Amino acid sequence: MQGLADKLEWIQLSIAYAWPEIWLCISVVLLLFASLIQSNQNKWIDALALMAFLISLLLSALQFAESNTSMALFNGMLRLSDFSIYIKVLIDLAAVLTVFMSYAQQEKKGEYYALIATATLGAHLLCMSNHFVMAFIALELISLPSYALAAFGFQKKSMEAALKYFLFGSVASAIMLYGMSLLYGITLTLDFTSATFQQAVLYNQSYFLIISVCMVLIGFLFKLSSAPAHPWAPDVYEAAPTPLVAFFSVVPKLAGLSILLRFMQVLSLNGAASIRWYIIIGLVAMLTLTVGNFAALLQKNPKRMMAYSSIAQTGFLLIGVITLSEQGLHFMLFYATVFLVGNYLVFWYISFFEDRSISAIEQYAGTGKNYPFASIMLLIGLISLTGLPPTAGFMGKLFIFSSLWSSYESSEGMMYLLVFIVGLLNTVVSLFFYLKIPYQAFLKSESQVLIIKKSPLINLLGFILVMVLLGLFFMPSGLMGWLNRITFAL
Amino acid sequence: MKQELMLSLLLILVALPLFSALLSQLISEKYRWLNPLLSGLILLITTILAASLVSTHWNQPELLWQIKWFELGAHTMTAGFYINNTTLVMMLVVSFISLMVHLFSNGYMAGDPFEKGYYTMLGFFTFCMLGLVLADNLLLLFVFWELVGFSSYTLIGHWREKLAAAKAASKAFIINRIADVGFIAAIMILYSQTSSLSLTEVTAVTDTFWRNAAGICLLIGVMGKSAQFPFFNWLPSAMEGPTPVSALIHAATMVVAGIFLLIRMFPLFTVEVLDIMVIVGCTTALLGSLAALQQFDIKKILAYSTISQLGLMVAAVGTGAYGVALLHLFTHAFFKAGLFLGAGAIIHALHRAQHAAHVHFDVQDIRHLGGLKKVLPITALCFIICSAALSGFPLFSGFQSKDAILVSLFEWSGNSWRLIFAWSVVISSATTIVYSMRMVWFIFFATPQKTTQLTVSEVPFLLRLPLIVLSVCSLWFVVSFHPLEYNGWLMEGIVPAKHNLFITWLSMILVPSVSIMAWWWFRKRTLQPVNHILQNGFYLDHLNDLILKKPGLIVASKTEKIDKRWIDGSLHALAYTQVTMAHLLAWFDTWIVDGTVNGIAWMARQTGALARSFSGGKIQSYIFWSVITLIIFLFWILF
Amino acid sequence: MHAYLLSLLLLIPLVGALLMLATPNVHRSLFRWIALGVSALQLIALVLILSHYNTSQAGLQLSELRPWITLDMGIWGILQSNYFLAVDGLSLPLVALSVIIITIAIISSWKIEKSPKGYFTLLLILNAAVIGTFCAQDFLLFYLFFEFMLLPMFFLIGIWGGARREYASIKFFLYTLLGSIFILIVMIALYLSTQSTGDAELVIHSFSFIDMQQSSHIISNAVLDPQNNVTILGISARVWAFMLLFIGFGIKLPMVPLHTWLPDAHVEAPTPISVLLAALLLKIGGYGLLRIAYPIFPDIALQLSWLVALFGVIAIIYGALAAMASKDLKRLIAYSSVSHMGFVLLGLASVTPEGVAGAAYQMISHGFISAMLFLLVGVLYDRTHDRMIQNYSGLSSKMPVYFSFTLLAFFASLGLPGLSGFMAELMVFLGAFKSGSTNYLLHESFAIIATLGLVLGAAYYLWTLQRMFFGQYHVKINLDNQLTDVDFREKLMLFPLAIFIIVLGIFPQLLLDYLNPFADAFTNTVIEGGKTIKVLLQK
Amino acid sequence: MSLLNVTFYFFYALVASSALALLFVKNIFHAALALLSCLLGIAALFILSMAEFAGVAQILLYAGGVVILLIFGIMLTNKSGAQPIPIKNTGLFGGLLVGSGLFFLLLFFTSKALFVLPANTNAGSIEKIGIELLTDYVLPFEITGILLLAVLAGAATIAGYKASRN
Amino acid sequence: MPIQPLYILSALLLSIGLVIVIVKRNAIMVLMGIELMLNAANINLIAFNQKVPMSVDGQIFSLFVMIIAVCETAVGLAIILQVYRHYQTSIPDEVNELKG
Repeated sequence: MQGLADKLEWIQLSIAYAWPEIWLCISVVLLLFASLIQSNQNKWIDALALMAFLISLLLSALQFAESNTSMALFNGMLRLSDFSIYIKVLIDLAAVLTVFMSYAQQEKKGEYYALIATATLGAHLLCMSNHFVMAFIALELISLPSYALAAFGFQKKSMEAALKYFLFGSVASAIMLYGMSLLYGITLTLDFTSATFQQAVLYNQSYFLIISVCMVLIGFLFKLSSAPAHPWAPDVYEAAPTPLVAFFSVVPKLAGLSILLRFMQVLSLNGAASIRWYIIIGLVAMLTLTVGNFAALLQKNPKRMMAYSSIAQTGFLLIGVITLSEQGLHFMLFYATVFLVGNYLVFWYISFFEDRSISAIEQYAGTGKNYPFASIMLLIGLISLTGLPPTAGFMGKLFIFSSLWSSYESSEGMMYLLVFIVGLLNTVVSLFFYLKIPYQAFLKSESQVLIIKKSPLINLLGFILVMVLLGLFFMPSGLMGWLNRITFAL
Repeated sequence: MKQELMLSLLLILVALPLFSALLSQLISEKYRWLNPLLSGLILLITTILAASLVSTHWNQPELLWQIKWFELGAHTMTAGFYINNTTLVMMLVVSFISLMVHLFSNGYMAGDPFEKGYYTMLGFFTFCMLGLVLADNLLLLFVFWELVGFSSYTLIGHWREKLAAAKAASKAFIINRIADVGFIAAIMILYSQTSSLSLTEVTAVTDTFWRNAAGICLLIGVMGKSAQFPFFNWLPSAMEGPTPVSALIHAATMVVAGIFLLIRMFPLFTVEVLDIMVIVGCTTALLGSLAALQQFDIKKILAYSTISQLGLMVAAVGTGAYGVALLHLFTHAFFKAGLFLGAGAIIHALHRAQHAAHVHFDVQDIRHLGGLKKVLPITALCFIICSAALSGFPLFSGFQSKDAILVSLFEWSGNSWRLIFAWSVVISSATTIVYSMRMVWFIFFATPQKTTQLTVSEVPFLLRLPLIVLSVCSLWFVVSFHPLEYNGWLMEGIVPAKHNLFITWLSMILVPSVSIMAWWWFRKRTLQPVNHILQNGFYLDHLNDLILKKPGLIVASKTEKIDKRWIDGSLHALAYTQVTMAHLLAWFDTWIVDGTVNGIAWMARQTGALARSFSGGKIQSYIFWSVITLIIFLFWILF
Repeated sequence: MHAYLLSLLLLIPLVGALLMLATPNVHRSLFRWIALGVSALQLIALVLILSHYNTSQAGLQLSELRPWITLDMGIWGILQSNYFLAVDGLSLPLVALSVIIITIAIISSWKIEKSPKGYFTLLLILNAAVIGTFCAQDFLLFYLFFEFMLLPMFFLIGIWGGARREYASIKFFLYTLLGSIFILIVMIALYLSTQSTGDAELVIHSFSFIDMQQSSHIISNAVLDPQNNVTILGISARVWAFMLLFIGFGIKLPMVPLHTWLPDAHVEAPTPISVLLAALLLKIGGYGLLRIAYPIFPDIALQLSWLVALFGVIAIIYGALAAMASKDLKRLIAYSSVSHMGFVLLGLASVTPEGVAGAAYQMISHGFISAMLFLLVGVLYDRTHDRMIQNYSGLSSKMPVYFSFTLLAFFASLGLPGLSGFMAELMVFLGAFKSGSTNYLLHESFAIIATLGLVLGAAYYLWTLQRMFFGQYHVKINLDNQLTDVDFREKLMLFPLAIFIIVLGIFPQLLLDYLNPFADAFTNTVIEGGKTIKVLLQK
Repeated sequence: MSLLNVTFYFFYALVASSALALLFVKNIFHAALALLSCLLGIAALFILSMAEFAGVAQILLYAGGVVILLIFGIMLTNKSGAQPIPIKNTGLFGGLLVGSGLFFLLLFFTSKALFVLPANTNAGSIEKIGIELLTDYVLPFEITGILLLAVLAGAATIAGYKASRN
Repeated sequence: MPIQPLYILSALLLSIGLVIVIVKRNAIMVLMGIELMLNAANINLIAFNQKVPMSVDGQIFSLFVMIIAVCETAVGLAIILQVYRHYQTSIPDEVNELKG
């Protein structure tokens, strides 16, 4: 019985630390209630959703301030560390931006926001989870609402996209689950950060372990939409409404990245593992980079192109996982932040142009003259994703490549050099397709008449995002100083 | 004090022609007629100054005055004046001939639309020539050397509408440029050996290989400028320019700059280089005079005669007696300028007559002329005096300098294989007499051909004055008072040459007899072309085109193609590979991913499914392909 | 007092650009005057800088050092990059050249109608980027400005260019980006293996060129440390780094195999842009080699000098031949620029004071000459929109003033003494030849073959002059009427350039006062650097 | 062989055969029934291996919930004409290839140590599951509640969405 | 019960589930395939749980899996219904509006 008392007391303690998650649950319920009494054109639901996500952002940010030690919550289910708090802040930021973007969403606004809140909750939990059960449930908590959200376009092709996403997602999670059960068989414990798990893995450096780990990885890579599990992304991105596409391209990726990172840290047993996992992740990263960049060359639809570009960006994020050194991860977080801002800026303006019935890349011809401010902002966003100097994208790429070079220098592994070169070549190739839209916008004269709709609010927010991008370039030490305080203890 | 005065005089002397050039540019259209007079006056002052400098400073010790021009690496390049007897002689020749030409062109060029440009470039040319003569270091000399080439380019191409003039001008400049590569090579060698370019130190090259190399390169540079054997085809075509220009540039000053350079750099040359110099000189002399025999255009005859006289001078320097070369240069300047101005006067007179009679035929072709003796008495007299000097009649300056050259050549050959060259010079001087007699006969004494229809009147006094002065200067007393003695005031200043009474007497007898024979020969003949090779100057032009121009153009178009096809092609291929790679991936996507790979056994039954499943959006094949990649990945790692 | 001058020079155009963006689009003529005002201010700043710079003292002057990024990278030490602007014998003349050329370019773009607001803003950004590249002494700052030039140039050619402008602008953009990726690799490798004067255990990775040049500042077991000669695929890492830098900057200074973007970019770019492209952007390639590649890898530079010289000579001959065969006047001038930049490579490779001073001199003189040449083509193109040589003949009688300017420009370009072209080429020849007998880097034959370039140059220039300006006046029927002579605005541009060309030809010491200290310092660093590293290797 | 082994292998065979049947059945209803029998067999196996609660939950949730849902789905989507359209296969070969590859992979590399059974396999009790659920696994438990709520609400909106004619 | 046969059964179920998902041309069948794969994992969990009789992690995990399976089926059916309404077919392969 004594154990029981400790456990209950531990739960009470950890509830105090789980406020952002609890608030999200409350907001899900609130939003569902709101969806019951909603009529069509009422803005108060947007305000409610915005308030919900802002408070959750506030709560997670507050958490960042006070504790810098990492502590296990709910009997080892979750681990609240600076790293996961930072990721949670990013996720909430993404959610807030998504709410801003979805002012155009007419039908079913209540359910729409409820599902987004659930997915955010799932992302919060995934990046903190220590335990297979928790990880699986958090993953499903993100995926299932996303399948439903993918269908929120309510046209023919969004249904098809939802079906694709659902089938692919459920198969991936089934395989991941099977992998987890195999790992349970090997280590007989579900808490993968515990000592018994690490002991068992240490003694079991066998092929079987590789198979089971790879099956588990399939689940995480599906969430990251990286190479082997990426085909779903272009179709879903093309069909789903743009705010959601932005949400899908960032939030599940960040959560998947953190769980993958945590899992890899465990498996590497800080250097003791005889299986060199970084080679597997390296190969995945290279495959992702190449597929993402080359496939994007031929795309006609901006959203589909952005799908492949976000796949390529995942490749760069995976590089952070390969280096696994403290500093490499700080740079990965920097790159993730820049990617988030850049991605949202570009999607922001793709939806801006979509409202003006400009959906294919050819139709962007001449927008440079008609919407000078918007196309310049879009241009800066795309430049940041390519990684040209005036924008923070360059700083991110510089850090990623220098961390690769340092790890190559310290460990002489040829894989680092290979990834270094593939990464660089892909930066050049990425220029080909990132410049497609500005090329049409500025260099071509317009083919069809463009309706001019002034929208100061959108431009204002776009301007803020651009300022963040430029600011991060000129003063990276501000953010990096903050990031450097993050520790990655398990 | 005397030095400062000397220095300031020198500065004024050099600056005056430049001042005249600027002046003629600045004079407004209204006072156009004032331009020639002013520039003539300025040139007169320069000549007086030069004469006074020569008289005061003759046989004085060398004067060297330098200022810092620029520093390069460890060495500072200087710019300044270096005066010795040779430079004084050259300075006098240049300013005097330039004065004569200015006076002559005053009348000759009256009414020419680009007269302003003409006088500017003439002034600029004289300035550069003086600068070249007085330069103290090789670099400054080279700068003026090229500027002289540039001004000859502009002057040859003076009549811009005549495309032939433009072609001749660019040919002249390019050939000079090819030779100047040799000059630059010499500068580079000397700089790297002695790390300084001032004329005094530059000859102190110790390494024999480099000394020879520098000598030969310098010789190539000179051969270009002074129209020696392989490079002389630009001079005859340079006759497209106005005649006074040919008189000044292509007779007296520019072409002799090369000889001056050889004299100035004489200590540098080793024996082998001097021998080569003689060989080159003699061949040019022989070829020049032979070609002159077959020409019909007065100016072309004079051009080829200049080439052969230049060959003589180069040979003279080669034999070691550079003083004799300077003497011949001195005398040749006067009578050749006289001949050219005479030809100019004839052309001018006939042009005026043609305008009056509205008859058109090529004035310069001697086959059309004849019997001008009666109509242009004074021009005829001067022309005959100068051509007598050219062919080396006794009592004329030509005899003394040519005799000196013959003596030095025979001294130099000393009954070895070198005798051939000595005798070749004798033959070339004989042919000189023949072609000058031919020219004089057919212009003045032969029965008039086409000139009968014209009423030709004597040229105005302003054109005749330089003629008279020049013909007076080609008499014997210019060299020394004793008609047979060539060691006059000039030779005393430089280096007195030896005597060989036998050769002097021999030539004394030979020259008049050969001229009478020629006179007799031409009395009955009318002119027909005899030998094509000589006629077209040994087809050097065509050879030049064949070896240099055509292959150059072919290679050039090849490089253009290389640029277009290879490099651009490879770049496009690179770009296409990227796009093809993308297509490949897309093809791979649509063909393999969507058409699920069926076993051959099943292929027949499944074709329906395969056809329908081409659609891009096939979900199951997505899942299939992800899992298959995972399995292949695991197989690859495990085995 | 002079601590802020260089930043001022950079800030003026950026402030001007912002001002330009702020002014509404309605009064179109205002933009030209703002741009002109900016360039006037820059000229004043330049005068101030020149007055503060004392030529006797070699090394960096007017330097401004402000910390920009200090990043704690955990076990890898601290990443330190600071906003470090300074000018020395090489940078100052290039900065002066840029300010002058930009003023002229602004005057020459007086008649741009197509959205002047965008045009002049991009021009001012380009202006700031170019000057920044020449002043930056910190590799990251240099790379920032280096890449910062790409986009404005891409849009300037792309939007305001000629017929095939998209192709040309994309080709330009990709070539230069590929080059800059190579430079990025070396930058990362370099900054991770150089430390500023931090003590042993706290390694401060620094980006500044000065630290990178001293071999004492190389971190002991870094990849680029000569002692533990790391080899990648068989070739030592340092050689890889030097070759990558050489190719990266070779693309910018068009080296022959990598030059095909230049003719297209020039043919399609509007006149003021091709003036900027030829006069300034090509110099950055040469400047990069002189500032980064040679001093930082002296041992490899000495080893591979013959290769650099070989590429130089090939560029000279190839450029001249290709120019001879081109039918379009602008293409001819573009190829002649390739040939002239070959001299820069040759002078640089000789690593003798004369050669290096000659290379720098050539960069400045080519700046003025090519600017004048492109302006002259612009004059013709503005009137008749046709650049084919065979469509004109006998222009000298119709446009005499234009003829005299072209005569001066053509002869300066083919190296007539008394004009700046010859002076630079002479120094390069003397340096290249002398290196055969002093530091045994280049064989004498390199210099001799290079002199061939002079002859070829004379050939194609005189041939063009002969075809276009001499002979009977006849122009293709429809072009005839607009052929008026040079107007005041064009004279205002051409006259100062002509003055500069003549003055630099007659009094080279004005420029050599700046270049000589740099050349001597450069040769010492490279030769001594090579020796110390050789000594290190023996140990 | 003890009675226990016999029942174990009986259900074992039942599950295997119904799974294979699922693969080859043509009619969608038969497929549903095969799935039902497979799930029930699995529930029995659970009970046999001392996981009674899991077995009961399996019967309730899977057999009761999921299969019923599937049958509803079949009826709603298959009503074209009287009898349901036959299920056709696509790319059978590829699927089989993948399945056998995976099967081979999973079997070939298993080490014996994985399958050793401890001596006393005394029965775990439902009471222990109850305690665990509300102490260690309290967070997943609550979160699953939220998941069910949100997801089912979402599913409802999608399913019930009628294109509002605006 | 002996773990070896149970493990083999779960591997078999997983493979069959995967084959069904890839091969079958009916969305509902694919759902069934997914159910099979999830059950395979459950079998594994329960089987391996026997090795540590004191702890019941495996069983609890399988409980959660079942709940998730229900949710998945619900969402899956909702989507398939909508697809059916739009495309009048539930054969996933004919649903190919999105290309490229």
